[in-house]
Amino acid sequence: MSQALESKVRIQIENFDVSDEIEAIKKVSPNIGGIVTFLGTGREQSKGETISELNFEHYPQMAEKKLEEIRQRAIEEYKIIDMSIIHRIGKIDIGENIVLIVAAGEHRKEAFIACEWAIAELKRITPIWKRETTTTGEVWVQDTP
Amino acid sequence: MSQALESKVRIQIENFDVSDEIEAIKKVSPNIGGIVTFLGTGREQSKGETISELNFEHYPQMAEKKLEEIRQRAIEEYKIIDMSIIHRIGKIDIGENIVLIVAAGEHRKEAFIACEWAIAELKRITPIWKRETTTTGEVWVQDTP
Amino acid sequence: MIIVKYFASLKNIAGKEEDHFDLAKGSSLLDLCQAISKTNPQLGKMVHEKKVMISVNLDVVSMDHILNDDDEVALLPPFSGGTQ
Amino acid sequence: MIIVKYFASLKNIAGKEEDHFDLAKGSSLLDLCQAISKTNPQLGKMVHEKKVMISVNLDVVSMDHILNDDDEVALLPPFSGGTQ
Repeated sequence: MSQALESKVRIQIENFDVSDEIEAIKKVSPNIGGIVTFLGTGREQSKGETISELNFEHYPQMAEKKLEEIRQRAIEEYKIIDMSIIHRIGKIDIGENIVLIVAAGEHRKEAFIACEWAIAELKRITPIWKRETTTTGEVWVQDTP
Repeated sequence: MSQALESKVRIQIENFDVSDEIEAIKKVSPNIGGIVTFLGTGREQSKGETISELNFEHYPQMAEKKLEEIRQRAIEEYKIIDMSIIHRIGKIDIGENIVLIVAAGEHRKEAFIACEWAIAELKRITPIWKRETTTTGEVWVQDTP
Repeated sequence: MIIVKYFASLKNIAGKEEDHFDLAKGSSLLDLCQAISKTNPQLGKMVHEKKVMISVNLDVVSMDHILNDDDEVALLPPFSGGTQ
Repeated sequence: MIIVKYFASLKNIAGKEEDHFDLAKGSSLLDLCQAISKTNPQLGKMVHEKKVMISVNLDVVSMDHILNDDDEVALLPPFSGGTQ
């Protein structure tokens, strides 16, 4: 497993491996019983347009800071054992991984709630932007959730 | 990737790889944008007792039939693109994978709902039983969710 | 002949994994349960108190279900798949 | 000197990634926005209409926030991380 997995919150160009991230979080406690993950992937269709590629840009430091805030709040407010959040930047092809949230709890209930909250909060407060390339050109996506 | 991955509903002794299962479901459609997975793992503590190992037994054919029913209903009722459900049987050590549900949707909302519903329904209708081994002996777990 | 299967804790109570019962044509699941009760009153009590579910040919059915030759009946204690 | 960073679509509108402004001591974020507006009215309008959020040293702050020398201000269009 790479060094990078030691950090639970990351923004990176390279792809990640879901199994590796899950195994890393399992090591935190033998009392983990339910792990919920959300994986966002590049879709081919967006508002009726066919996407050929996506590009993500972030505000370095601020984006990582916000992800760490989300992780800490998820652990404290939803009583999960740990969470990891990884978002890729740069060029993403259709079907490729974009974002991963892993929420590990003693039981499944809190892991589901924390994971769903975290992806909504990521979209709301994290300075990351998506540019879609379609047959008609490139456009920065501006809709907030 | 093994042959076994071609079936979306499986009960098996051997471990599974979450990334492989996710990659298999991604192939179903380029319009998958949100994949929610639930992974259940063996916990060390259960009702104050320390568990050393778990053993799962199932009713062959009926258990697979129920999992396929759950998969079909998840796709139809929650409008997800596809779902896979894998449950291990036999001896499971602490920290090991027990059950995996992968719900793939166009968007995250329906994938979260379908995944959480499917694990609850699995516990409710699938003939699988867990035997816990503790310092005081072995016991078949009988509580329904 | 009706095949009866026991699972999980019921295997210990029955002392076996499988049983066979010969019933008159047109017998119901209730008739079978009474026959099981005669050979093993503890199992019969659990069925009576609805502590076990019963499937016939892989589907859970009601007590008035009519059995046919070679039907596979299973006594199913409460399920505990998945995780806590 | 205040450093101003532009992200995503705002880079195109600003025509650059980064700007520098010299403001009087004790100037607020509002004062900075007025200075930005003078050099680029389109950006100024977006700020005025709250179509962009503004962070100072990585935190989103209000318009009365007092700026210090070497503060890093960023103009942030609506976020679109994650997936649809």
